[in-house]
Amino acid sequence: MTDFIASIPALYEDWVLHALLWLPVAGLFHVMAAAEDRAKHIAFSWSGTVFVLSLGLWWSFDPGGGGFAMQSSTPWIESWGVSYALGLDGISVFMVMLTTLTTPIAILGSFEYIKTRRKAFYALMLLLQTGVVGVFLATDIFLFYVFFELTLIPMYFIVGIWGGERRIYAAVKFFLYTAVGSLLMLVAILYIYFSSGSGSFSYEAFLGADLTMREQLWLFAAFALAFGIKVPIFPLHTWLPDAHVEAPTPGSVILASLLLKMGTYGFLRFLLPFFPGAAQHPTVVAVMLVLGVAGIIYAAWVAAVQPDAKKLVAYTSVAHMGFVVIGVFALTVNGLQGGLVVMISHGISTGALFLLLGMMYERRHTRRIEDFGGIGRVAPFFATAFVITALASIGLPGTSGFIGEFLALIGTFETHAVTAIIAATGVIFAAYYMLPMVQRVLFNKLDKPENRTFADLSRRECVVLGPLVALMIWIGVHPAPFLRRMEPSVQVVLERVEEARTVLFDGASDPGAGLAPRPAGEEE
Amino acid sequence: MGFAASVPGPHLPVQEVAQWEPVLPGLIILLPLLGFVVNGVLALRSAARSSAALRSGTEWDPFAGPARPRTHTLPTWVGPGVMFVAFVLALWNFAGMYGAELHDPVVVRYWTWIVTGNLQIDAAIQLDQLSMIMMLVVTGVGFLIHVFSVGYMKDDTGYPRYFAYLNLFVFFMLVLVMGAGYAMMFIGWEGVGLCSYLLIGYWFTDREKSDAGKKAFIVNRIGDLGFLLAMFLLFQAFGTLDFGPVFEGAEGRLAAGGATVTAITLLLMLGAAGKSAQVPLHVWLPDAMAGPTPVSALIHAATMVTAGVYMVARSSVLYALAPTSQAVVAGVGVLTALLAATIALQQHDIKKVLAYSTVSQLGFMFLGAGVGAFTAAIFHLMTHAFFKALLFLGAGAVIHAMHHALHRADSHEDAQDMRNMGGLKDRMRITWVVMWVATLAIAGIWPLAGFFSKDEIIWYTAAWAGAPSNPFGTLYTVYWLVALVTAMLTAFYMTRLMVMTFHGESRVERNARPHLHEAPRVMWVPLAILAVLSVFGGWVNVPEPLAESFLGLFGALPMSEWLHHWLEPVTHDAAAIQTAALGEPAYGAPLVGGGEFAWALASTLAAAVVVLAALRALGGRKYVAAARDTAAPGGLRGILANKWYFDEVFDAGIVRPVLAASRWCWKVVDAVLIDGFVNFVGNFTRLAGWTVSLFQTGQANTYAFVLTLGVLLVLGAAVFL
Amino acid sequence: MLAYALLLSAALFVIGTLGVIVRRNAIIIFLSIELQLNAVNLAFVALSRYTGIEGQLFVFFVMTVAAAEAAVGLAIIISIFRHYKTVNVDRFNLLKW
Amino acid sequence: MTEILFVLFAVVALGGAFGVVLSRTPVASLLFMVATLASVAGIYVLFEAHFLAAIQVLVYAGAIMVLFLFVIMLLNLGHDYRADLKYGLWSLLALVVAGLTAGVLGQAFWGASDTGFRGDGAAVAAALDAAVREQGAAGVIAEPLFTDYVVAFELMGLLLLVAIVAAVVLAKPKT
Amino acid sequence: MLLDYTSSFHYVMALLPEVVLSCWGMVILIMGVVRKDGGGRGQETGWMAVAGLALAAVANGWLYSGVAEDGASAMIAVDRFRLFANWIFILAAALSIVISLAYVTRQKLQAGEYYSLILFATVGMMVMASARDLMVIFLGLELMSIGVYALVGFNRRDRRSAEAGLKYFLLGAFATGFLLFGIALIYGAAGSTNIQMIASAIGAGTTANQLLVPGIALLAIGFGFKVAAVPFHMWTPDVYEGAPTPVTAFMAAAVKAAAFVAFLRVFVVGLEGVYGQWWPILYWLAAITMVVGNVVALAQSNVKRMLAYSSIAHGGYLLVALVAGNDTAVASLLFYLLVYTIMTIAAFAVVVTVGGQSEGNSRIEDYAGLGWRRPVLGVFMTVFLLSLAGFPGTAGFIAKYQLLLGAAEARLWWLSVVLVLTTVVSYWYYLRVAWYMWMKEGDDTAAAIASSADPPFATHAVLVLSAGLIILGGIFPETVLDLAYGSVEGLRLLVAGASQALVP
Repeated sequence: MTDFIASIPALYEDWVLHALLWLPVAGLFHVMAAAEDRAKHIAFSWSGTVFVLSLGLWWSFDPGGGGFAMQSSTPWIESWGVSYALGLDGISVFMVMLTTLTTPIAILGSFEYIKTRRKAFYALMLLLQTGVVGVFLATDIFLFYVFFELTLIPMYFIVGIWGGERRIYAAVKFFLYTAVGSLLMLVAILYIYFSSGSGSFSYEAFLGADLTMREQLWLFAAFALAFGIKVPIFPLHTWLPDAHVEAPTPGSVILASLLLKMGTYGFLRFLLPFFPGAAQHPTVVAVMLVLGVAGIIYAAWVAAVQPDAKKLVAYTSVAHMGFVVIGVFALTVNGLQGGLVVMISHGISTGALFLLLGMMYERRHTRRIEDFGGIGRVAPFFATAFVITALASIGLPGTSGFIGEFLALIGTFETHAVTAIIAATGVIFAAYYMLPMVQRVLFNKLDKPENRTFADLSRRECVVLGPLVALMIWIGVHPAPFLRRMEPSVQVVLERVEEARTVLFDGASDPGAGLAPRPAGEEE
Repeated sequence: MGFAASVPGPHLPVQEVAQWEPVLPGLIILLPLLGFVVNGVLALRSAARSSAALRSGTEWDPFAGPARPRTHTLPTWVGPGVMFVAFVLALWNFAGMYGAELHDPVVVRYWTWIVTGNLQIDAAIQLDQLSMIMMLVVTGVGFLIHVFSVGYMKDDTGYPRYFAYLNLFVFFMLVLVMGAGYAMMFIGWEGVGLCSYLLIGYWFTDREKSDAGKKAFIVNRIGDLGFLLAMFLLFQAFGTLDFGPVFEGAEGRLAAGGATVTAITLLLMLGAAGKSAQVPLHVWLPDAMAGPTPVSALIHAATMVTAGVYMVARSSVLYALAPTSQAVVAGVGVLTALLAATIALQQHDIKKVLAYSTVSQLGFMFLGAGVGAFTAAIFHLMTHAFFKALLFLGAGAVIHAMHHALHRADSHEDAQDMRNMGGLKDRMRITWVVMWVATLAIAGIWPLAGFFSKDEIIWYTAAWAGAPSNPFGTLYTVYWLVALVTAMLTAFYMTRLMVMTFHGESRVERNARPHLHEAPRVMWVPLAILAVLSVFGGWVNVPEPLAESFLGLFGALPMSEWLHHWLEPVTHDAAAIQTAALGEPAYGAPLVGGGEFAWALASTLAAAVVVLAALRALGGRKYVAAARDTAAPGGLRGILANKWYFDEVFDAGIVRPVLAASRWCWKVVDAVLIDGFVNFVGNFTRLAGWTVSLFQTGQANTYAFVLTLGVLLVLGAAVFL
Repeated sequence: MLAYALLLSAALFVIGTLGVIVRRNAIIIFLSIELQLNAVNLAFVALSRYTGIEGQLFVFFVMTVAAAEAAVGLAIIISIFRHYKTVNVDRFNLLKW
Repeated sequence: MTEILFVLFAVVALGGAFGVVLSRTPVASLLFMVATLASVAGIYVLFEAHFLAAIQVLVYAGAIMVLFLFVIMLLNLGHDYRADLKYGLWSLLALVVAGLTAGVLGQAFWGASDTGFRGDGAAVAAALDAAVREQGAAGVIAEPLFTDYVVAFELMGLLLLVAIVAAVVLAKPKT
Repeated sequence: MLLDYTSSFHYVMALLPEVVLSCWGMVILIMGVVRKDGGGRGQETGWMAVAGLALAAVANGWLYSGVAEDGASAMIAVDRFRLFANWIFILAAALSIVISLAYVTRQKLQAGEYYSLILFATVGMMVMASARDLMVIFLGLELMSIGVYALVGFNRRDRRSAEAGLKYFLLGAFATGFLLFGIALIYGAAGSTNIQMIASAIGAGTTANQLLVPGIALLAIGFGFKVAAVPFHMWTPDVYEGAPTPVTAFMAAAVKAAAFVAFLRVFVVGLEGVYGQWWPILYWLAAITMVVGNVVALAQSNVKRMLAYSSIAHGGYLLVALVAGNDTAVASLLFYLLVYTIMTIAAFAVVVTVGGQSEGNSRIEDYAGLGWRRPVLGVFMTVFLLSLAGFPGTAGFIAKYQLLLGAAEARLWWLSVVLVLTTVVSYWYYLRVAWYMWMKEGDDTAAAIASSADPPFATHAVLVLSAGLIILGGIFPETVLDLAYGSVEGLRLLVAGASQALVP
């Protein structure tokens, strides 16, 4: 008996990743088989179960040397060298947990919002969860790509079926925009596949590809486009406001909290390690930093003049992700860790904001800021949650937003001071876009009779928002456990970049020779 | 691999220097937080009741029933209660520290806050002489203001919410002053900004009030940007943000007068200017008067706005290394002092006058900190906390009375406009007396607190102006002269305030006059205590020559140079650096020529003359009540009444352009350029498809022709290429 | 000789092509196609002198195929004539774009 | 002599071909086609392909063209004088494209001369002639048809079956 | 069993599937005549035809499982490439017949002729796949084409069908002329029409290049017409739109597959030696085809016509495999054709069902709200469209991925980029059907159409089977993929042997 208990941790580590990935699919079938009314409860139970399961990762995940933990690999399509390979490291562990947390919350948050075709909706939500978890867990590039694309379909239908007025336009725009990038990335993936000569799509094999600087730059462009659209980086962002505005609340939540993260996750997981040379090429770095900063400032400005609350928040996403971009391309440990924390924090706070906006919409059937005012008087709990979330979003110290932005900026400052200085003005502009909205929604006179009946948070809504608010503050007050878990993996990425620097830039006699294969590739 | 425990748990509190054992220092911070939580829960409960009533179409009046609901009685005890305990604890620790004759700061670490590859920031507090003074001021004055608030806010439905915010403010303020590094300080820094935002916009349904809160927050954030950037530079230079290593290593790592340290200090200065309302970032503070008056007293007079001064004093070592920055700080300070004083001359809102007075006094503090008289700056900070809190609370009492009276008379006159007041001294005796005490104190009349502190700053300015190797000697002399003028102006506008409010004929609405009455005891007792402090608070830092002179009744009065000695461990490094760089200050003041005594005598006489002259000049003047006063002042008076047009300039020069740029970005760049391009690509492709499909005429001849064309192309290419 | 035969074949072929493009009568278009097949046959025959008997064999096949096509093609033309009462291909444009 | 005859037949064939394309009535086109077929048959003879020449005249010019004529008559198009030739820009374009195609092909074929083309052309021709003398004109073709090309031959049978079925199905009147 | 063609029996063995199917076709023909169709009878004839196809598939399997050949110069190839392709044709024919069952009955078509023509056309395709001689390819092509001409114009009551038949016939015959001219020139240049002989002649350098080069071009044109490569595609939309929908499905899947298989054998095997001559032609044809096919499909508001353009686009993708020409690409061509057959016929099955009695309901608006009114049709159609678009999780993705793999192996980067970008374009029009089905409510007409769009059992079976195969193939493609890879072996081996044998 004691033996059994002692073996539980190992057992858990053996199957947990697979369970996280496939349980939602099981839930999908359950939902499809169930009655229309019960769909939401079933979907919530399944995703909740997944969340509970994923909690164990907090203790069982060992950051170790920064490599993958709980790795498993089964051949899938052997003739191509594709395998079903999963793994978890300090970069992905929080993304996975964010996914498992956000999905049940989004589902719970949609109980009242989604009134029609519920079975289909919840089935798609669960499918989406599998897709996103898959993206974060896959350590095989083919598998990653499959999941990366797979997330598009449920999202397309969620936006297109349950969305607002211009839902089809938004859904198609979202779909095509992101597809352009990812398909070009597919070509780049194949290029690396043949360059590596290993006949394998595994992550390690791709790391071993020997690429010249010129090749790296091209491939980098392809990957960066794919992820940059997803993020979205400044001039590639216009799909986002449309998608967000039209999407139903849970769709927006998932979109903001998770789908955008797939882009920046791609930066960390693939872009830097695969093309360490290109990633530190001065021109590339300059471009990425400029775009990141442009995103921060530009999106903040545009957000500030939006009449539609949801669109406003959508633009803030662009601004937040700008911090991630500069943090990542600062190529410092602080920048990378900061970027990761911004990703987590943005997932929580923007997710919460979208939930709050959804609640507003459910009550008033409008998202125009000017239709509100004085809500603080009639819905104090709502207002409190709103204010805390908004503050987390603008990065007030003591909330999660600050930790991320602070680290990203300080990391950027280490290598690119001017960029960091300009980016830091985003701190001002964050207040410039967020506070007026808070004021015009919550404060001012309660002068519209429709708003007098604005109901406060129900018990369900408190359950939805509670964990998110708690997390915002927890990460703001005690982020060290998070930072400690992610650091080794971030260091691994940086080491790879450093290594490439010595090969490609510092006194390499033959730059055309490209990168030497990683020692990791030799170990077997 | 098991359930790895390789991630270490939080640190247990670790004490680095064991020469003195602080008593529950964390509790001082935690108590207000506890108060916030309790009051916050109460606030939510009461808000839930009132909102439920509102939704059903009625209003909930918590004071309607025979007994007040618990949500409105508990905060009375919880709010001031936690402050009192915190104050006692602070005093206890003060006593301990006093006895221990501490030299090095005591740092208590609680847990690791941020840790990355090369950066570690602990949640730690630092106890030293400076933070001790600040803690005492914050908890002490804070406690008094809490007590005052019990009376002032008694009839406000948001009573528990008010105390929640106030407690939260004190919590963050304590974090600010007790934090053991710039990062911790920044938490408090932004936190107090948040509370200021919430409290200014406390009556949030009023558009103007919540606008004012927003403005305060955003302007503060501009300053915070400077702070943030300064931290980045500090991190780059030192690899840490903790005070200890930074100050110890400063001299070794930073070239004196070098670009780095100058940049750091200027950026810190920017932060301080935002928080302490220095020109040109002062614009938020007058607007901040939208908050309840005790809030103005606590946040916008006594504590938060002085955080900038605290920060400069805290960073004294860095400033000492950067003479240019010092000159800038002093210059900004003196300019602020002058501008604010001039504006105060033409304001009619009692709180606005006090607000500009605060800005002006903060300018003095900056001047002090700028010229290296850090102790003097802190000293003025402390005394200012006493008399300005007193002034605000006094004004609060007046407004309270006016408000009630006007309310009873169903008048819609402005309860804060001095043109509607006059002659209040008969009905509000206590308030009148304590206000005069404070006015004389701020005017710099011996032997009140303000005299010693302000005097010291002006004197030091002159002294450092004469330091042999001061590159900015002339500039300092100019500063000194401006400071003198400003001091006179201070005396004048404060007298004006007193005259307009309390003296002369009553201009209060006739029906309201009978309802005017003195504030309740819970309000005037704190006033009295503050009045005592305003009188004697200055005696803790009197230079020996003065104390031994006539001004100290030849040593008979209990005056000492205690504060100077007390802060010695904090400031002596900076003083040493500065002296080494600039030479000994000239201990004979310019113009007056003599030492401290002569100067002090001259200044207090001058101030007294101004006060008396103002009394004479203004006392006889007929004022017109606001409702009937339509004359817009012209000329210089107009400029002053319009506050030097700062708001207008900012509006036209920054706010509008940014807004216009934002709109342009949205409507042009986003909608037309980027989205236009994207849609163009899509539409173009579809149009191309449609165009090509037109070739599909349905006629076999066409098809055959196209086919043949293809044949020609393929054949031609194959044969010729 | 071969070159001339091939040139003739090419010329006939292109004339057939021309006929397909410029005629509206489906039967004549088909006739032009037959002309093309004939041109090909000519090429086969000419080439067979240089490569072997298979060339002639192919002509045999092609003729058969042409006959089969003629049967089916004319049947189709009859069939469509029943609908449109014309064999003018310009009229057959129900399906377009 | 051969050359002269070739030129003669070629001219007639080309003329006939143009006649097919340019004639105003279907029947005339058909007759021009017969002329072309006949001249091509003549050229077959010049290339010693007597059997094919015979079939060309019998099957092609005879049977198939008669089938065409039947259809023309059946559909009563014999006197359809409406010009079904597309004039104007269209014909110009067609001419240009067709001319260029002819040019490209001509350019390619110009160099296809007797010598230097797949070794010794004369030897193959001589062997062919010998075979014809030995097996007869039909035999030369029949022999490979039933040996090496038996598969193709069988396929042809199937093809004809399909053609019959198809023709029957399509030409059946609407019920 | 080893086929050395010493006995004519060997020919029968080598052509067993074709022989079986031809005989079966005649039986069906007689059945049709004897039984007189009408009522439910036509369905039985149809099922009989399916049974014949099954028999042919078994025969094909027998050949696949272990029959070897020893006849380098034989006209018939007994290699796995051909046999794999045969399965594709058989599958396409069977699926087409099954979705025709209701249609034929409803439209009162002559079942015997209809099904036997499908079978004979299938035989033609199989011949094309097996032929190692241009002449046999030509005959197979004609056998197939004549059958399909008739099938296209089969519905004599429908003038659109007749018009489509005429256009297809005229242009088809026209294009055949070019193909034939090409064959003649190749024959002249290489001295033989046998693919191996041609290959060895090219290898030995004894070809007459002034004939070879235009010959190759003309061959490419002839095949280009059959695979509907731009600019030889003009007939496709009209014919696909006008033909009876099951026939369209059959054409889109099987005719295209047969043409590609022959195309590949001629070019990749026979003309391998002059790869440099033809790859630029096909390269540009592929690029233009992908672009035009996809872009013009955007402008279509008729689902059937849209699918026609989509099939042009898919032809473009497949041409990429031809240009790549390596073993991966060849295998990908086979796999893609198989997958494409399933998904396109299945999609057309939905079109047939929605089309209704008049076959007129194929406007995109007719699909509005179909998903919610007929969830089964909607879900399946979505799966098919996603697969056609090449989305992960479907077999279409695996197929496209393999295609790209082949292209990448040949380092055809720009062509790959064109492929993926046009794929993005294709998302729009595929998704448009999905958005009409799921995201629009649809008016009363659409509701009426949906209520009458009740797929009969046979169609249902096809839908379920196809969707299952597509998803299964998207997740566990290994088995079929390996089969496709295995089928490439032997395609070129004999050529090498032949060239040795022929060079003196």
